[in-house]
Amino acid sequence: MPNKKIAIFTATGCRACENAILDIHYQVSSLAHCADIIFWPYVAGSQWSDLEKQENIDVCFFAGAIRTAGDREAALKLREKSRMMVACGACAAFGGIPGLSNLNRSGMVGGQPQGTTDNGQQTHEEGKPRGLPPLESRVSALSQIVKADYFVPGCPPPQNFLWAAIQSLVCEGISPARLTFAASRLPEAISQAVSAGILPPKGSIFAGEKAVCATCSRVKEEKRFETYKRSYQDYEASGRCLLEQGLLCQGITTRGGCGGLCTAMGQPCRGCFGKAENIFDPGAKMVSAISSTFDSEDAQEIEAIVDGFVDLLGTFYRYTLPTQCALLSAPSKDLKHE
Amino acid sequence: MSYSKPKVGVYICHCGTNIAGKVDVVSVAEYAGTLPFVESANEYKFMCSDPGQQLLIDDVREKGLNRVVVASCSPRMHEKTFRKATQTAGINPYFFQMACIREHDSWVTEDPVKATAKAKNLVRGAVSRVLHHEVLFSGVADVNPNVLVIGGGIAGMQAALDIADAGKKVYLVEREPSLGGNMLKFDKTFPTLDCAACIGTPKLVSVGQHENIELMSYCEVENVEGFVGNFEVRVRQKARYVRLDKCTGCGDCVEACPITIPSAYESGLKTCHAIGRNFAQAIPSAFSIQRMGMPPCQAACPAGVNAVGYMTLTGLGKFDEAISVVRERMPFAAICGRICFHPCEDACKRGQLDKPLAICHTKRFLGDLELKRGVFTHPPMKEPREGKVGVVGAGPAGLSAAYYLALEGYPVTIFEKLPVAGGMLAVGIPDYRLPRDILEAEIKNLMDMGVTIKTGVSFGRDVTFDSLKKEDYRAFFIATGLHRSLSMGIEGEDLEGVIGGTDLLRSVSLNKDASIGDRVVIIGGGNVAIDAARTCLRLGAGDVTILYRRSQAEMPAHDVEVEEAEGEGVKFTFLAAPTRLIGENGKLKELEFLKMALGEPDESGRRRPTPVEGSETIIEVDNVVPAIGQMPEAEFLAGLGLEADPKGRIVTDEETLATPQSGIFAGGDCTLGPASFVEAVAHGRQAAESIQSFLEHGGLREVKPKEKHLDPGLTEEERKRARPIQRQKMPALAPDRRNVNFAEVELGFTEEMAMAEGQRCLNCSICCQCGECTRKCGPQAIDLNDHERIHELDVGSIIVATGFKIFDPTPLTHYGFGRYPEVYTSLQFERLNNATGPTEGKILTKDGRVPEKVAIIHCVGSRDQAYNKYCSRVCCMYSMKLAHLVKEKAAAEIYEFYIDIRSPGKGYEEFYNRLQEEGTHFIRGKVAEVTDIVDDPADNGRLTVVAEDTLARKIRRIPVDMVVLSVGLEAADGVEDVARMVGISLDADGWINELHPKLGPLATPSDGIFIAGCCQGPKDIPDSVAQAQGAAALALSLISRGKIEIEPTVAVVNDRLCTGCKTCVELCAYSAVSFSEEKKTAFVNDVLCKGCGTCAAACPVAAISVQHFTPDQIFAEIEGILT
Amino acid sequence: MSDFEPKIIAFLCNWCAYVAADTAGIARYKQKPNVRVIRVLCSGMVDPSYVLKAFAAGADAVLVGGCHPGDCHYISGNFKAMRRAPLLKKLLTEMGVASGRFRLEWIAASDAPQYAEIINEMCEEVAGLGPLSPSITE
Amino acid sequence: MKYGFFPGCTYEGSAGYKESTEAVSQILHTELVEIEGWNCCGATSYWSLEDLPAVVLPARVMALAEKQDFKEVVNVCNACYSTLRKAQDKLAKDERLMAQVNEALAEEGLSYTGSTKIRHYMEVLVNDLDPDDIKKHVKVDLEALIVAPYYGCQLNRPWGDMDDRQHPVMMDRLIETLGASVPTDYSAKTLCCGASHVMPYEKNCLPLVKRIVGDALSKGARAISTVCPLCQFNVDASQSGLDLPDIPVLFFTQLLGLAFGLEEKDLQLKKLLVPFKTN
Repeated sequence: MPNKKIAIFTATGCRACENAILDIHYQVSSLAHCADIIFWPYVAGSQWSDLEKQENIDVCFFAGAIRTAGDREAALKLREKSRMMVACGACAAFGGIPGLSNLNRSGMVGGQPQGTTDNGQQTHEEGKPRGLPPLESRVSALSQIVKADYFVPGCPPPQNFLWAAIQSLVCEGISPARLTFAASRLPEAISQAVSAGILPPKGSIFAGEKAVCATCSRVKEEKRFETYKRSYQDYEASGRCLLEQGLLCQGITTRGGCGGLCTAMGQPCRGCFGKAENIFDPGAKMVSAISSTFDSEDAQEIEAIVDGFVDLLGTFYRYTLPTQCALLSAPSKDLKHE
Repeated sequence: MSYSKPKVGVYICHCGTNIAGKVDVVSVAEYAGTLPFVESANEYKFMCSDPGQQLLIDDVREKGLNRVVVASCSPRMHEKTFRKATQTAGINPYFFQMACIREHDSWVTEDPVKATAKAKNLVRGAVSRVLHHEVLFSGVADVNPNVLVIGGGIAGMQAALDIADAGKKVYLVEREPSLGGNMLKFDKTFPTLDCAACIGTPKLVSVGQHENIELMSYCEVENVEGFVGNFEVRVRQKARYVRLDKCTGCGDCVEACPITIPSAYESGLKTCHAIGRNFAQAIPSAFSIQRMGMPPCQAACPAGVNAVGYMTLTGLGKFDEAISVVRERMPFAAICGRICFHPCEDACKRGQLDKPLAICHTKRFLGDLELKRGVFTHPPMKEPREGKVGVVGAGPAGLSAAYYLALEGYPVTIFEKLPVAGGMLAVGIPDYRLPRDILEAEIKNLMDMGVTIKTGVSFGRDVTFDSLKKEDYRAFFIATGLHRSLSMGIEGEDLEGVIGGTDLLRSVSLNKDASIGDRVVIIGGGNVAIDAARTCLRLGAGDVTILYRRSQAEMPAHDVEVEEAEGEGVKFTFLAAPTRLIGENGKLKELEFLKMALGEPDESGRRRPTPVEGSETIIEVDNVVPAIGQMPEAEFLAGLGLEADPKGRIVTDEETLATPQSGIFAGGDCTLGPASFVEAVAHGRQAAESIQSFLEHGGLREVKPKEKHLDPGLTEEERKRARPIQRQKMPALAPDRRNVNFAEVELGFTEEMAMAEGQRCLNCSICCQCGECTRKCGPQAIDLNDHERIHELDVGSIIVATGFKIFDPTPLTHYGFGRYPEVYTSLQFERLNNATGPTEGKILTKDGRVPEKVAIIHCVGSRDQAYNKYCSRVCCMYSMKLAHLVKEKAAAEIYEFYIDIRSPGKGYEEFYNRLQEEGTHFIRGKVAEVTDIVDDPADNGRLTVVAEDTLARKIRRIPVDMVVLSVGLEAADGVEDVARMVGISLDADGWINELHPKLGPLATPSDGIFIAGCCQGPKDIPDSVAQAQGAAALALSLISRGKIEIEPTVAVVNDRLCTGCKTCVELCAYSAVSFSEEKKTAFVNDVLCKGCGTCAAACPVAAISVQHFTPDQIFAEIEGILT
Repeated sequence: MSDFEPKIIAFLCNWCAYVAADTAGIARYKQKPNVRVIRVLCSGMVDPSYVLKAFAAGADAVLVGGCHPGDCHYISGNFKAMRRAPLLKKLLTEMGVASGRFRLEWIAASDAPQYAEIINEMCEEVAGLGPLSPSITE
Repeated sequence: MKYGFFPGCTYEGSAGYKESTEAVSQILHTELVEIEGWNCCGATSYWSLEDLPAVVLPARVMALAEKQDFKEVVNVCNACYSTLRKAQDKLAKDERLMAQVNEALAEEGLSYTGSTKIRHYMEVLVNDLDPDDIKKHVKVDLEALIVAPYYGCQLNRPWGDMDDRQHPVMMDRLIETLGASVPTDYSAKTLCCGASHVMPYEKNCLPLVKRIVGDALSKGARAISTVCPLCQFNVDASQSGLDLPDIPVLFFTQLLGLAFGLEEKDLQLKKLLVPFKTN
């Protein structure tokens, strides 16, 4: 069968996702077997003009958040040409770190930053931007601008899930054997589809099923929250569950699959995979889970514990503010579609 | 049927005009019809009526509906009704949802338009919720037919009887030794004036005799687990010390008991004994012994000698009995009384009052007395038994082991290396502290018991394990002590004139002399050092100095002895350590020492001395006596093949004293290191017990339950009890330097002194286990070794009837309770009236006068912002009852000071009228104060009650002979524990919360837990009995149901999502959530789960949800209501 | 503000607060029409997600009613609610939800008058606050 | 220790209270610094008539104390003590009144916040001093002297935060510290002496004093000790009208003085109407 045409692009982001794609190592070769990368500015130095030539693309891996008019334009353009759109990485999937600027009301978001062209358009001739296009009034995830078919969360996404996505969406199950290592952590439905070489259901998220806790190597004894600690404060870097030590580890509410890489290293989970499957609002759940185990039944004492907490929004929605905060997020496109 | 596509039927109820009067039900119904998935929407006058329900049922059947919504009254009213209807219609009852548009809408909203709008919202919410409902089935569990009743007052007894009569098993738990509670303390009962005892005692008897009632008196519920129909209860049986099955209730024991304390039952108006019974008709009729726990003195004694016991007996002059108490745990009274460092006295509670009892001196007196009489008291000896035992070493440990083994009937032989028996007692402790004749006499007593002592026999050389095993010795006890003085490890220790402390003492003891010069320096701070020093004085040394490297505070020697030594002229040089002994042609001449400073504490906790540079000092000496410690003869142990620790002590099991070699035990100093006489004796007993069980059944003694120690704090009660006697001073030889000799220094107590000392005992343990009662008890029913026991019960339901306690009026100082003897609480006054009470029912003042005027003050501690705001309900009535009785018995003038008279009840108001006719003075006013200040000298000795008569509008000052405080009722002590255990709550005043103030007065929110009587609030006897019978009925109906339905609204865990983070586990108040180690997920026990949903709310991944209250159901309702 | 009719969701526990609401009805204590009661078994069951959901779905305020401390039908469920409230309030405040818009109240079964009082007072207050428009506060 | 001191109007006029208090406070190093510009507390009269003046007068005293930054104001008169405290309580509860009062005080550039703690000197001696320190100064053996401690009715009521309302024991302890003894259970400790009513309604007040004196005598006391000028005066002066043996009524400070061996000039015992005879 003919090779798939794929495009890889990063809007507002750090491009670590694209590096992550490169990180699939020798499998790049097998990717080459079944795909023509027709647009990859970062690696192949592709121009927008190259894109104009193509009338359609099979799979587009879109990374980065939508922060500028340029981002929006790119998203629309790529969507229009692509059969499948993969939101790649926390920024594209949930808004990511750039999304935190939605916390800022004082007009930094929106407006006309320096160095933009007078008409505000960013021209892509010779890929030499003449300046920044105007900023959007609020940062969005891909799915809030155009419909996204699949999601590969993470900051950046672990290569095994990226490979799983590429395998099933691009290679459509050629040499599924290679997949097992990735499939192992995928939800039943996806991994079956992947190994069967058929497309997973639309909207599938290439990540684990349970929350991070399930695969975290730390010892959970008893949840009893005494005082709020921050990671510069003194705690057991190895061994006991970080939350039980008073750190706001979000492994309890965050979609897993990473295998608890950070927590294993003694770093509390920051939630880059977004909220876990059944959760309505990650912040609400963090609040509930932690406060339920406060080690006091005295109003004053409880207040005292709570006073210790800082920047709940920035913590609980670090990667997901534009999309997963029930009160502050705009609806996502696919809701509108169905 | 299939639930593929939801078909909802909505029914709006008019509830007559209750809803329709405000809400436009028709438009609501029409609106409902427009909602998604709604197939049919109707309104009807009364949905709950049969036609209403029929409408619903038919509709469902005809239109094939599969979801039902009724908008009417509160679901708490009719949810069950409509669920049933839904079920009858043929669909799962949980496919029903109710919207409350009456209580929450039509009844409370003014504007009809807004009311209608609200109704529509609520209906829409219900509809969108019901779409998410799931098929649910309620589970069932069997009901255990046994019932537990907590509290043996009138309510508890009545409930127990009714259930038992219905043929069901009842466990009746009462924490007092006998049944009856408060009611049995009363005299007459209002308003009928029939006597409480007359109507109460028959109940006691029938409870006591009922074959279905297991009466558990003197017991307390300790833990309750499980759920309705299946409770597991743990009950703690307190030690009664009297066998219920044997006690005949004759009461001989009471006369014998030397302990007298104020009777709690008579609320302090009368005294009682440690053994006793609350009243003659008590059930169980068996007596019981009050013991608070092991007293501090006994607890402090390594040998556990029962000091209170023999002190009390000595106080009574019962010396023979006293000595036999001593001998239960101390073979050598006279010796112990001389040399023990008596930790018992340090612990003695009387020490907190003035000075501790002179326990040790008294013990010595008892021992001496016995020796003087030439008798030897000891516990009865058992029949001779098989199994020879060899004891190595005739020191205190060895001798004591021999004593206890001999008592058990074993043939014992002691092998002693030295020519004399007694070990350190003989060769370590100088005569002036322990005269030889005393020692020999007490050792002879042992030999009279049949113990053989072979002196001059060196174990390991003359005899060995093997040689003795051939003579079929079956067990051995090694107690060879410590005899070798430790060397100081400094230059010149081998010089002539250097003699080890123990060696010195030994040679002096054995051949009454040792060549000692004029200037002697003793090295060390222990008892041996002191003994050595004082001995040297007696040997004629002129200048005896003790050199100690630490300060006086750190000296291990006992203070008394240090003082005595100083008194005799021994000098002390502290913070000095010898560095070198300088001799001249082999003879000691000088001692060089360094000054020391105290540094950081070492492992022994004492501050470590560090040398001060360049502080070397040299003094001339004739002798140096190192007394820095002893060690066992190592090679001797090696010879026996016994393992020794680095310090050369034999290694044994602490509990059993067994060495690794079977049948060989070791104890005393050779295992403890330098320890005291009494510790050695304790070891001897310990070893004897181990050896016995070894000989009996090869195994080793199992650990017996230990008696818990009583609180060492001095109580007010004990302060009052204390007799004003000074601690007796021990007569002693004047510590006059000139005639210091080997004659004993302390001269001993006289009988009078001993008795006086004994009478100082506070009897803080109440029963002192002196054994007087056991000696008197014909049927041998008394067992002083009795201890707590735990009973496990399985019951299906529990009736709590813990009753009340009276308010303590002490804080109301203006009423003078506790300050003026003639101010009584109503309960005290009940006792005064009661024929079984302190005055056989005569109304008499404390000084025996018949009162002419009595004041009764109402509402003491009730209807009082500062104490209890509630009305205690019974006070008015019992006050009038008491008034009537006093009038009847003493013809006294009665003044009732009241706020309002509350007499609601059958015959109550009539009783009030009767009292008024009897001429009782009712004065409406709260009493300001009760004082002993009288205006008219004629009233001297009377109390004046001052109050404003609010009806007469004047201040009244009424002199009276007696004042009765009508104290209110408060929830009984410990009710909060019971409530916690059975999972029910208390209200702000401490009474138990009933399920519903009107409709569930006897049930509680926890299924299967019922309440009766005053634990729920103040009430009189008829009400309590009525409640008891009601509670019994509830328990019985539960039993006859046989099965209980378990609501399906329980939490379930979605294993696919649960990460096993354990957040939920600790939150469950019912311990229904646990963590499954193999699945690594949370697990909910749906039998224990009550469905509160705390876990679900807390679950960070929403993996837990409560059935019928799932997030998507709630979310749907929210959306429905709001969109 | 007079024409503005706030929407208030009240999560009431089945054993105390909900009973109080019923009793208030039986006693005909007049109440403002803005409150919609959602029955839960225990205040401890009220997941903060419910509160956010209510706000997200357009509620202007949320009331959680439970038994008085110590009186919880489920022993200690209400203490869990009590533990959650302050941290939830903090999160809500950061989201620009004024603290008056979320209340946790202990309402005993017998507290019918108090219940009506709370409802009316809360309606007043929220009416004053105007419609909810969540936005970041700094 | 340093305290703001509010002598009150009757202090100077009463029999040796001033002299003995000054002498004793010097010995015990409890420096009583008189509040400058103090005024009459207004006593009881206003309270039944009009709130504002009743409160302003004591408030001014406390405002002055605040201005002269005294954390604590010490009284030697029960009436002063209770008036100041009453005002303090009332103002703490009533913002409106507080505003009015401050408006009035502003006239003088004063303001009242309610920060000062109101105390009585007797209670100061008991609570702030170590009994052993007081013992150190005792020179005269008073063992034979039995003193009935009469606290008066206003000292600890209604508050009751100082000691038991009905049967306080502070002064009992103090007297025992001095080596003298108190009768077992003196019951009249907190009875009313009649206060200002003694003048208009003497015959109604005599029975009150009779109880105070009578109980002291019947409990074997040889003297009565008081902590309030009015109490002292009423109980001392009214005895002439009683058919009871006389019993001297001393200020507690005079009693301290006796124990400390002070001289007549410091004690002014001669000013007592019922003479107190040492030995």
